[in-house]
Amino acid sequence: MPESASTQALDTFPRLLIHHAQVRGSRTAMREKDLGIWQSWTWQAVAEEVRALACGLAEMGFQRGENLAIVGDNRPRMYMMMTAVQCLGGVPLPLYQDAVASEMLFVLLDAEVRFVFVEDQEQVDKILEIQEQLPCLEHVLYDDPRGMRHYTLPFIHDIRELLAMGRIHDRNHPDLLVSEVARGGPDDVSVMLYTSGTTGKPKGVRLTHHAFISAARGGAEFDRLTADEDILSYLPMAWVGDHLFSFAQAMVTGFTINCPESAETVMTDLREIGPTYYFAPPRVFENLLTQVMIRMEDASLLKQKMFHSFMAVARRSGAEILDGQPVSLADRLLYALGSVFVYGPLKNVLGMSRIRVAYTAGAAIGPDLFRFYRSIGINLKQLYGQTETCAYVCLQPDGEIKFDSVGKPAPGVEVKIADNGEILVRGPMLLKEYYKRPDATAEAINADGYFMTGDAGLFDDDGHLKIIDRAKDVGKLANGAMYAPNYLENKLKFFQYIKEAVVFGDRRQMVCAFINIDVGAVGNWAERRGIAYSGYTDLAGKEEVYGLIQESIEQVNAELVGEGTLADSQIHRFLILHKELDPDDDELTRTRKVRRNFVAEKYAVLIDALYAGRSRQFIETAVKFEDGRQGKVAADLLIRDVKTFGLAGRDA
Amino acid sequence: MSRQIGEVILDLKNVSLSFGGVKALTDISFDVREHEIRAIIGPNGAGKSSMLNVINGVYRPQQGDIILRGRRFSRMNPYEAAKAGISRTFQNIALFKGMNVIDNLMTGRNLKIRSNLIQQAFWWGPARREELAHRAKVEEVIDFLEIQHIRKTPVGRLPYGLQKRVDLGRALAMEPSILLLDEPMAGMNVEEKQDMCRFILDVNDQFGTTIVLIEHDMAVVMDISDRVVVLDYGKKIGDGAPDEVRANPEVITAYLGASH
Amino acid sequence: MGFFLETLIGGLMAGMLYSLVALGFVLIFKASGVFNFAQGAMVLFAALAMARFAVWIPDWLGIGNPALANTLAFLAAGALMFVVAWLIERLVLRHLVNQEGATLLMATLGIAYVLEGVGTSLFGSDIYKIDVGMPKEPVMILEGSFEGGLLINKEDFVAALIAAVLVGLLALFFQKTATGRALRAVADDHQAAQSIGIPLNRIWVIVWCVAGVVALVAGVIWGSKLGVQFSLATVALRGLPVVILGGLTSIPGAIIGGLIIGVGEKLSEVYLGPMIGGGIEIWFAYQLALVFLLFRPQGLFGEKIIDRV
Amino acid sequence: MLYRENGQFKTSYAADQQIFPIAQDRWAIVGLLLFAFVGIPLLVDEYLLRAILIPFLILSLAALGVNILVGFCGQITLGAGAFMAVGAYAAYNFHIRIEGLPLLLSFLLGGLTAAAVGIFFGIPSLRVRGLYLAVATLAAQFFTDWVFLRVPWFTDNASSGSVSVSNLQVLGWQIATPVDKYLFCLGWLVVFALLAKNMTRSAIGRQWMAIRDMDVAAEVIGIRPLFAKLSAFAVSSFFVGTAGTLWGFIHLSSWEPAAFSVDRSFQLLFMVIIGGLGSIMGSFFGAAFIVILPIALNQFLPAFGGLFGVTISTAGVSHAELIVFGALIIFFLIKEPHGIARLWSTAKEKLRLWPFPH
Repeated sequence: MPESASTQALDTFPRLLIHHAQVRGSRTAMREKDLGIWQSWTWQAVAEEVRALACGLAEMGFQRGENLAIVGDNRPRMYMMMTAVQCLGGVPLPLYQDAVASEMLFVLLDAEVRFVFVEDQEQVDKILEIQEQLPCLEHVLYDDPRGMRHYTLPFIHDIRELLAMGRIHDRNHPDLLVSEVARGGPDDVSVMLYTSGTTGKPKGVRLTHHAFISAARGGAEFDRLTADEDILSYLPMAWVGDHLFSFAQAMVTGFTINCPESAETVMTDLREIGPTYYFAPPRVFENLLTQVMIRMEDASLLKQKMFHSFMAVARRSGAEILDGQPVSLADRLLYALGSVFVYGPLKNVLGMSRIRVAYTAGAAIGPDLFRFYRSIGINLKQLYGQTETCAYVCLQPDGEIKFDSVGKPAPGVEVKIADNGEILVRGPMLLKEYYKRPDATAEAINADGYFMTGDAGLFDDDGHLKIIDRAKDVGKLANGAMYAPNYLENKLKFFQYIKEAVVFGDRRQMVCAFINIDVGAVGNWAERRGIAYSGYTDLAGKEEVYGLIQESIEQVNAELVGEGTLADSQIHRFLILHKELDPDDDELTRTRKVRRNFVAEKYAVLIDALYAGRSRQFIETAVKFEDGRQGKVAADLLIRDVKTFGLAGRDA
Repeated sequence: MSRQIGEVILDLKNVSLSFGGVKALTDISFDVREHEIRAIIGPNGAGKSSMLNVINGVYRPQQGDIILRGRRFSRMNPYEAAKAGISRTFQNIALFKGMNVIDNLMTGRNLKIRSNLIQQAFWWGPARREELAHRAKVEEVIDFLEIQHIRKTPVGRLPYGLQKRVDLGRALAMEPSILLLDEPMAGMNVEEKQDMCRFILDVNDQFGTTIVLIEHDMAVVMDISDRVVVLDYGKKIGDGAPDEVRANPEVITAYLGASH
Repeated sequence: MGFFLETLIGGLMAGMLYSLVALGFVLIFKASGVFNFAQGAMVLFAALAMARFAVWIPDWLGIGNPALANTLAFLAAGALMFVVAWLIERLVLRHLVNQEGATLLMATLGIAYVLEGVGTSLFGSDIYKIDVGMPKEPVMILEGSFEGGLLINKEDFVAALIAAVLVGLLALFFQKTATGRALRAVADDHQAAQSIGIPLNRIWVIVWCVAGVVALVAGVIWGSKLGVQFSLATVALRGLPVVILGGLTSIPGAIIGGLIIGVGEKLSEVYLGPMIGGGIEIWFAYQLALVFLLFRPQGLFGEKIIDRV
Repeated sequence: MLYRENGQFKTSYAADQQIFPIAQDRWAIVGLLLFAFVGIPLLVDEYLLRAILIPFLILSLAALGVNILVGFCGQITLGAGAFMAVGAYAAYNFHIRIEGLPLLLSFLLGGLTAAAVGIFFGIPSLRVRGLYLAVATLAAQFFTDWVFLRVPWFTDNASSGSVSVSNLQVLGWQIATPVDKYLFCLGWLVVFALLAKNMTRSAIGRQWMAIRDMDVAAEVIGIRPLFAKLSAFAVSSFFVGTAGTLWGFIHLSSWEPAAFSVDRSFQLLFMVIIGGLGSIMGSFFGAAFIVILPIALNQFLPAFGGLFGVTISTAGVSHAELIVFGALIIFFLIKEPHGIARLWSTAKEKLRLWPFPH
């Protein structure tokens, strides 16, 4: 890359790349497991290839400011293409590689894409499927030539052609790229990411170099990331999280990104690389944990005993030791022993031995799950952010980890809570605009430059932000206190015995709840106690089960007391539904989200019973069985009062 | 399709084979053209496998000639065949159970090894360089057959379908010009069969490899092969493009006869 | 000339004994595909038992009559061999079904060690005599036809006779009796035999019992010739080339092979030996076998092996 | 449990194909060698060296050779002892007949002679398999037994082939004390073990294993059985032969053909069976096992018998030894055909997967 460019400030990604190519040119920038070994690219090599790509694009008439769609698994060349596009002042637009053609159609049209860079034959076929409907589409470039021999269509090119073309072009116009990079500025858009809006069409979020660089830099300083980190890049490139961790932060700090060989081999590749910096959504951690437990099942009794006893030790003191809090000497010794026999090896087989910092985000993570990883000595933390904020709003500082908060506002970010409880953020990392949607942009960013996250939350006494709900779902109790149903429901659902919960309370005196028990967990519990039952309905009706659930709810209440304005949301009465909420009965969405209003109507009688203070209520409901037959479930439901805390007088 | 069928490269003339009086093949003649996919079909015991075994010299026919690229072999032997660029897979997989996938494929590179025993014993310059170079080649095959995840698994532990794939892999590692496939899809489920078909076509298409295959599954054969030979009780009863063969009454009866 | 004939006959007689040992091999190999290296150990074991029982039993029962004592001892030893056979099938063969020849061979090596160990620790490891009253003194025959006639060792003669009889009996047993036919069936094809309801395990026990008896007889004869001592175990090694020569699966092969080797050894010993230092019987037999291997791997009478793909 | 493999990723085939790809293993082996070369000479007394360690080293070498033939190439041999004998006597002849021939050289020449003989007796393997081959190798055994017993020329007219050597020097190093002998054998073994490993992990090794696992398929992919088998015989005999020279020159320093009898052949075969067919490691395990077992029995059996008031004579012990050997062979063939080496590698796998069972 052009030397002269490096004299400019490091405020765009191309300039950062040039910088790394100079200061750590021979260090590894990217690895990809391919043909059995980890093929590596030095920063120098990356710079060279990016240059060739960029020149090739220029040769093909790629214009400053236009969008180039990128579709495929995490591959080095895909990341390089992003920078190449940025060099020419274009906007890379990564798409979800698993989207079907029709889903891509909207985005490709909306972004008026002329150039698409795809990974392989599979993606090319998708594009060809919708090609007629894409008037602007001019060029399809592919990375993996496998099976492409017979794609003779003139607008389909092997990326190698582009590279070759680029090298020639570069020889003829050696200073083109220098000037192009020079023309670019920090406030240019560096990437466009589409958000799958819960309502309406997806919106293209336009984020600037400045935004992503400051977000990346902030995070990197916050966690003292160095150029020696290794990260495994396996999450969709179209996801803001991957773009921040695998692209922006790598570019800022100069650490190495590692691309797995294939979807099947991620676990092995993870073990081999042993990343020092790791990012995954909660479900990944959850699956890992389940696997651990399942695999331990088959272990010899002795081993299991050892495992569980040491895990008990970890639960007791692991997290504290990690946070450097005082722990009894005995426990310290036990823990040391444990790390030899269990935690160490376990981390090794999970590929987490070398992790310094691990983050999770994107959804609420269960306290037990979270605690498990921390207790075996993995510094797992939560962060909070959206696509619109470069996934950068709040971070959990080392040593101040709370299971139910997302940490403190990150460096350079202002966070405030609107009086309707909505979280507002301001800072350099905000989006520039929604693509071609000034209306949406205006809606999202208020007069004094705050972005409205649409999430409701509150700060606890230590200044940690706690996300409680989607702002639009937040209501008020009759006494005006904030009422956040999803928050309560999540709290309930973290108990293994509770599968689903629906709470009511908006504009009401008190909060009441429907509960769905988890047949598996409660079933085991019942068997252990020798309680016979014939099925869900029967089990759900048992006094003992009510007792069990009641305990859980009271625990929730106890927690709520400590949570300021939410104290009023303590659950006063509950019942256990006689049937499981079911998508087939339209009670849940296909993604298993509760349809609150539908449920409210369907079970109006029960709600009345709850608030009328009755202690039993008969109900009969129609159900669809798997085979589509209609049927009826009838039951005479118990209703229980629950102990509430602190605030006297309102106990039912 | 970009590939075009070329000249005859393998020509069998009046081949007869018998085991201690039992006639396995009687006076069979057919040819194989370059780049084509040539199928040999026939009911059980029709002598299909024997045919392949004659082609690459595992069995020695009592009469008949094998003419390979104009060179005449009255009795081929496996080593000669291999050197002449013929490789094959086996009906009842004949992998090297004691080795993992990589090593099995590496054996396929054997003919291309130049270094000698001493050099290998000392893991010395040429030997070492060769090992690495051939490993790279083998990895390409692994990639081609999409068996990365079992690279280092001992073949004994693999499920049947994958073993078949490795068997093919070993044959491919030889970079053959003629590939003999002995019931490549026997005992596979539908989707395994589809994969295998894809691989066979890809091989033929990308490397221009000539393919002679034996297969039970008529549907598959008719789909992928350019020309078909039909054997029955060691005699040739049909030869030609799939459609002709399908129409051939003798063939039909043979199959009906075989299928009760 | 006379001398030549003498050596020839001597060889034939020795050969008869080889055939006997070889027969042990062939029986077991036919029926269970096992190449029984323990045959020699069995001979030793049987001989030891015989020798000791012949001494102990009279003491216990206070029998004076040597003939009776010997008979009883022989029966006892026979019974013991049956037990051994049964144990071998139970503890070893059963667990090694369908293993390749080499594995089984090594297993029988193990058996051989165990037998030798047990035998010697049960019966002691000194040299014992077996006296079944075989005539010792040599006889002259055919004095008419040559001057000097032929000097024949009677003992050898008797021994050869017994061997011949036993061989004949076994041949009959194989051809005529139901069990014999079952045995042949098994030998030809295990699976098939099993499918038509021939109980493999029982067959094996039987074969090993028969082999045990053969071993016993061989043991008695050799024992009374050379005395019972550890070296008896090596007669197996003597028998080996015989079966290679005769073919592992053929009873006549074993017999003819035995004779050829016997004669070959004697002649070579007498005519070649002096030239190159003597003591060449053993390896001569083996080289003979080796040459055979190269030109006719399946032996004189064995079936040809075709390996199909 | 002890393994921490995260971050040990391979960026080149060279790194991926090294003998010990896992760092922890590399450290372990380095430590082991240090101990063997430095620690043991300091700690161990003469008896231990003479009675256990030196025999162990030499027999390991022989076992390596046998394993190459039996374990890797699947050609069974009952004549290993013969090749030890050939090695020893050949080296002896070079030693005494050629003035001033360096000892190392005569050792190697001994090995080469053994290799030549090995090739000769391996020829039948081209026609026959399994037990037939065993017979052929036995032929070698008996033939050599006889030759060195009866043909005076080979033994420099020594009566009944008993010969002896004295004041051995290697590159000016006087090999006199047990420690010298131990170190010499150790060094020799390390080098040869490395050679063996290299062969088994490169083309030639794969040829052997291919022949072993599926000879028809091997031929079809262009492996010449002739070359594969004979090379296995040659290399194997070379190893065994040199082991023979060490056994004669270094360990016994005066010996007769009986030192390499058929029993030795069986012993070596047992080593590879018990130790692990087709495993370099296994050869060492097997050798160690078979060297130590008798001594252990000698130590413990009498004591053990004592517990029950039974007195076990030395004869009794040697009988017991036979029984135990035989039983072990059978046990391993039935229960663990891949011998101790397999147990070892499963244990290792378990450690790597710890705390998971699989």
